Amino acid sequence: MSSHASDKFVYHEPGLQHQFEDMKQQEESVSIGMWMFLVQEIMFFGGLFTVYLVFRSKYPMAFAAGSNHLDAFWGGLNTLVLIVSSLTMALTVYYAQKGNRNMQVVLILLTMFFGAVFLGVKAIEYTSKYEDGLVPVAGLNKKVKENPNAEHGAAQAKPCYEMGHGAEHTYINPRGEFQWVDCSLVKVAEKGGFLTPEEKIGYYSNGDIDADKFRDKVRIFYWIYFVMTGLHALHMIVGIGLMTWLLWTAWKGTYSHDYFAPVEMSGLYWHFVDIVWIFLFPLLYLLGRHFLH
Amino acid sequence: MQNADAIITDSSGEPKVNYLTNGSTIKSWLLTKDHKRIAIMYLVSVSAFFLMGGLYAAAIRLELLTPASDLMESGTYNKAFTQHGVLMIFFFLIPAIPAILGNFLLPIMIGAKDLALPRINLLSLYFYWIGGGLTLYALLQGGVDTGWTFYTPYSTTFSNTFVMAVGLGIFINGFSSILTGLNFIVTVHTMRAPGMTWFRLPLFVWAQYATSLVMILGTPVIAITVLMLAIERAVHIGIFDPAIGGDPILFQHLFWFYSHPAVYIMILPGMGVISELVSNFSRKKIFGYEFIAFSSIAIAVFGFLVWGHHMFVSGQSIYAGLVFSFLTMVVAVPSAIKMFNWTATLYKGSILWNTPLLYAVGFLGLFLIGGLTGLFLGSIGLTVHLTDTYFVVAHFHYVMVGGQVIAYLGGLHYWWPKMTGKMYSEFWGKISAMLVFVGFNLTFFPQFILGYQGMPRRYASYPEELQVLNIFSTAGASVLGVGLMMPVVYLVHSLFFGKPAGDNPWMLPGLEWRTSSPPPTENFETMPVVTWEAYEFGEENGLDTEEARRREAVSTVS
Amino acid sequence: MSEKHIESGEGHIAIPGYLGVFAVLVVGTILTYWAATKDMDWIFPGANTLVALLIAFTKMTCVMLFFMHVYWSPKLIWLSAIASFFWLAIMFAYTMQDYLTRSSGVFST
Amino acid sequence: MQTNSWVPLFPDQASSFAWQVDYLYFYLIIVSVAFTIPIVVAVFVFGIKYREKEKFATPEEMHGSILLETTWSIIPFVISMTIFLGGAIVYYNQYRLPDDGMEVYVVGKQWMWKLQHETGQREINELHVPVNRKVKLTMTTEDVLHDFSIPAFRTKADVVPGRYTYLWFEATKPGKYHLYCAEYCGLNHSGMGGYVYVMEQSDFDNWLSGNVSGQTPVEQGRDLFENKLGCASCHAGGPAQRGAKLEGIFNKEVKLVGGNTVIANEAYIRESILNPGGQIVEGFQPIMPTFKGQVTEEQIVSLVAYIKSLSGVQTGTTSAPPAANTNAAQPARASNANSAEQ
Repeated sequence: MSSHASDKFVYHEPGLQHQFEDMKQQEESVSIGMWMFLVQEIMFFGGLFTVYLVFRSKYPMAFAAGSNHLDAFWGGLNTLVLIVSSLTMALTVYYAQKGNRNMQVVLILLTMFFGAVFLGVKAIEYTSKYEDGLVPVAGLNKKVKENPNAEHGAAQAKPCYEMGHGAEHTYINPRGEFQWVDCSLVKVAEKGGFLTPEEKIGYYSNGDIDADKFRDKVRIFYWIYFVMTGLHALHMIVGIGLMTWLLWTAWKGTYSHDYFAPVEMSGLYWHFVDIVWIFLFPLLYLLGRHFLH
Repeated sequence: MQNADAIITDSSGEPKVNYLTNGSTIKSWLLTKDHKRIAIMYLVSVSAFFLMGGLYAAAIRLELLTPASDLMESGTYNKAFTQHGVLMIFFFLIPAIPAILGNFLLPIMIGAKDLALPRINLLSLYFYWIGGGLTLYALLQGGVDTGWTFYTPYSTTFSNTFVMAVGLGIFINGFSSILTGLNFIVTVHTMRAPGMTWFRLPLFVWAQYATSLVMILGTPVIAITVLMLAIERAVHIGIFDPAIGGDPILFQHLFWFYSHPAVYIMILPGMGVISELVSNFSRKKIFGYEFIAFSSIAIAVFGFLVWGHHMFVSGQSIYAGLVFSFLTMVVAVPSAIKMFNWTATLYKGSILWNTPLLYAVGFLGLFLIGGLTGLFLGSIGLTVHLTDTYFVVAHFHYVMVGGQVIAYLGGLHYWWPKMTGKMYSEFWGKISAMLVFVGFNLTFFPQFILGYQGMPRRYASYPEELQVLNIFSTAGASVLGVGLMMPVVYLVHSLFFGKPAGDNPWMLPGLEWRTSSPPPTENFETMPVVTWEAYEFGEENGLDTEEARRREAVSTVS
Repeated sequence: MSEKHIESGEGHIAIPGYLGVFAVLVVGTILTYWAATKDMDWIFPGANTLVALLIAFTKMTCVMLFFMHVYWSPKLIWLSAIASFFWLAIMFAYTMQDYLTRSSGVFST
Repeated sequence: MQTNSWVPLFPDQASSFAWQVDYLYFYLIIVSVAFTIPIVVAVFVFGIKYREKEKFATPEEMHGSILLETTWSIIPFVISMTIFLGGAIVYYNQYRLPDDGMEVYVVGKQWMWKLQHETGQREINELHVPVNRKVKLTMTTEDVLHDFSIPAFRTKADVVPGRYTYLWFEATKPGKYHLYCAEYCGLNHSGMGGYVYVMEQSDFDNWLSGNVSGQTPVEQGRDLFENKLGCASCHAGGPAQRGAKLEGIFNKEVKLVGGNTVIANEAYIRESILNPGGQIVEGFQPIMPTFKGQVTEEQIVSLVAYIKSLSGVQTGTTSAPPAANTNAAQPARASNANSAEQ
């Protein structure tokens, strides 16, 4: 800042706010501000990752079981979609610096499109969780009153470690509660001898696997899944809102070699959201996959 | 360009347009981007919350006058101390110095026209209002009784009070704090005037910077934690409830990850104010500028490593306990450095005993005791006995009230002429400063003894043999109450009847004293260029003391 | 200002560079998926998670350095990026050191 | 016994490591005084000696001294390390559980302590221990966090739901000491506590074998109601009342949740103690814990007798005054009405 000649008449550049001396200072401020905001966001998600870490270390088998039921195909597809959108976003910034209006508009539209695809896939996933009775809040799942496939009392007939999770909806769930009957992974882990004492306390009662206790732990996994992906999706929605505004300003040809900070800042935000997903994907979707083989 | 002869501005001219007179509609206040107006709005709202928190404190002390819970039944008492804690911590101590004094002075001190992100600054005020409003709503509906720590599973499962509304209030208020911190960091990095290098920054700015770091890195964690608490309470998944697989200790970790560093949010700005006061009213450069500046940063960083000392008796292993105890001891060192440096600054100074300095000296004494008793509580063998007793209560009141509140009051008096253009009554100021000091000690010193006796905190009724000390404490609280109420009266009085302060009533070198009082909307008429180190007195730095002395002589004669 | 100013545009990689980073990210994603299906617990328990996290960190570093232009940014930006992860590490490490030692040690006997 | 001085400065020193904690405390007080006095003196001497003599003077500049500042960084560090070490040693002694301790199991719940001895003897809000013997507490809680705190023994530990926490002490002085809950646990937090009775071994054996106290059933019942079982915390009237009022209900009609009525006879009272969720009086929440397994039949008899006395019904020859609000502290006794369960 020492370079400013303060007694010089400062002409008003487009987009320069009153508190700044020149564009350079403004860009610098906005950029540092954005990064501080991202630091704040990292710590915000960090609290959730701590919860994830603690519970995963306490109940690894419940987490693996819950994770295996997530659809890794959709999750992987979404990862790719987000990476493509990150690329288009990076290119948007590139063309904004070049002042190429048409390419900006096209790329912003593409970014928004991929963002929307991501949210659409998320909606498909959430719907399937709703139908499978995996929303951790009682009453928010599909209420299955009668089910032709359901053998009445099937859950009682077989021990839980011989069940697969209700792909065929073999349960009746009139109040929309959280459903989980499959604890076969615990049996696998028990045989393999790598069940921790804390897990045993968590899953067993009277010396044997207790389906209800196991269900509570899987529900914690799904709580974490919904809160983390939900918060992430919320950030995506905010991001798409930002993109809409960006589209409008880019359409008007606001950005040029001299003034492209808003594009760059929105880009930082978009990439940050992408990074969160880069971690969520393996940690939520893939963590127990290797037990299946 | 600002130069020496501009420092003492002509007081005979007609009143210039300043930030207060620049627009007087309600809209011009509510939609202002001027950091000074925002600070004034903070001042009013924070004071209101302080008053409310103070009333709860008075109720608590009255109840504890007698061993039985006769004034309030225990449910009411539990709400009283919870609400006292919530209001004082989240709505007074955390925003007090940063959002009022920092907001007002930080841009002026570094020679900027405004904070770097004025709209964000206004947004943070609105977050504060929304969060505060939600909390007030909960309080009016019937209050909350979980203690300000919101320990699970009591807060999630067992309490029948308005935990969710207060939790959301704190969540929203958290963003106020985050945005203020963010703004300060950006401003200090990019908005410094020409010549204002990092090591010419006033120490108040350094302290604010360190505080802002804590706000950015810590506050999001409490935000997500109270959000999880609210979700848990709403739908009861069981992340904090052991009955269905959750873990109450996890909440404590997340809570204290923020709330221990938050203790430094509540004291670092106070230390910054004291550095200003001690140096300026000894008219002497502060002793060991770099040590004080870096010790602020060190406290902010190390503050994040010690939160486990709140959980010593929660079943922690001996290993974890010793690690946290060790780190806690290390944090004591930067505070000790500051203490010695402040004392050394007084040596061979020219000490002006006015109200701000009285507060500063009070701070030195009280913070010394608060800090040293922190060692008692950090020493793990001793703290097993002291945890959750009145010793802890006394300790953190010595730091929070004896530290932050006293520093805040000192700072408010110190910058009052700058903020309002009016001089407060020095006589009443000194009286109130002394009353606060005496009343405070009488209130909280007996509580150390009570604590070692084993009197647990948050008790509505207590064994009879502890009554004598509690009577002392309540008596002290009433003196303290009177002392704290007096500034409200004479400061408001000075707004209307105080004599004009002049731009630089004490002939001090800081940038804030080189603009008019109250400052104009853009702070300086021309961009200042800084050519002097912080706290450098003397005529070569533009302080025309001869002229000032002449004026002083004239004004005392007439 | 002591920090160097953010370069505007010219210093950044051009389109092939962006495509290269993109390719790394796609390969990383596929690799993550493939690695997750292979049981690596025979190496040591939790090896799968470690591999997944290593890949994720690589991807993150690519995105941050090139898409987010950290590589060309002033030191302060580097510092804040690193600091935030350092603080996360503090939170994880100190929370876990309590959890991992809590049930063992003198008490478990 | 609690000291009876006018202003008590220190709690009783009644456990084997209390003196260690006290010595550490004294050491820290000495350190504090050693820091405070020079600083306070310096501030006042400087303040007076260098007070403003000339308006707006410019004293000579002083930039600080690396040597001095390093010195006063290192000295506090060294001292704080001695404090840390002292604390670590004391803590290590407190932390290591004895192998040969007498075991007591503790369950906290809102708002009472339930304790059980190895021998099966149960107690509520009271703990009887022999002197000079290591006692190891294994603790957990049914609901929220509590904290088992005995200031005279200089020890405490949180009681965490879903986990066991441990505490041990060796009492060194017979007497009656405060027992507190030190972790905030809700409404009646300050009422959650009682006394630890430290007894000579012979008295303790005597107590364990369950000597009959010679009290009448009503007196026993009142003792149980007000002190041992903590019924009074909910049923003793006043605005804090969370349980049904018991004065004058005996043999009267009581309206239940759901609209039924029932005559409050002995059978109903007994059933309400053992199975409180079954028949709840209208206007109250089903919050009362069951006392099944915690009270013996004899004790129920005493309780029923006491509750009858609240309605003015006399049992036997006693005439107990229905003074539900007397909170006179129990005199220390080596024995009580708590009969041993066989």
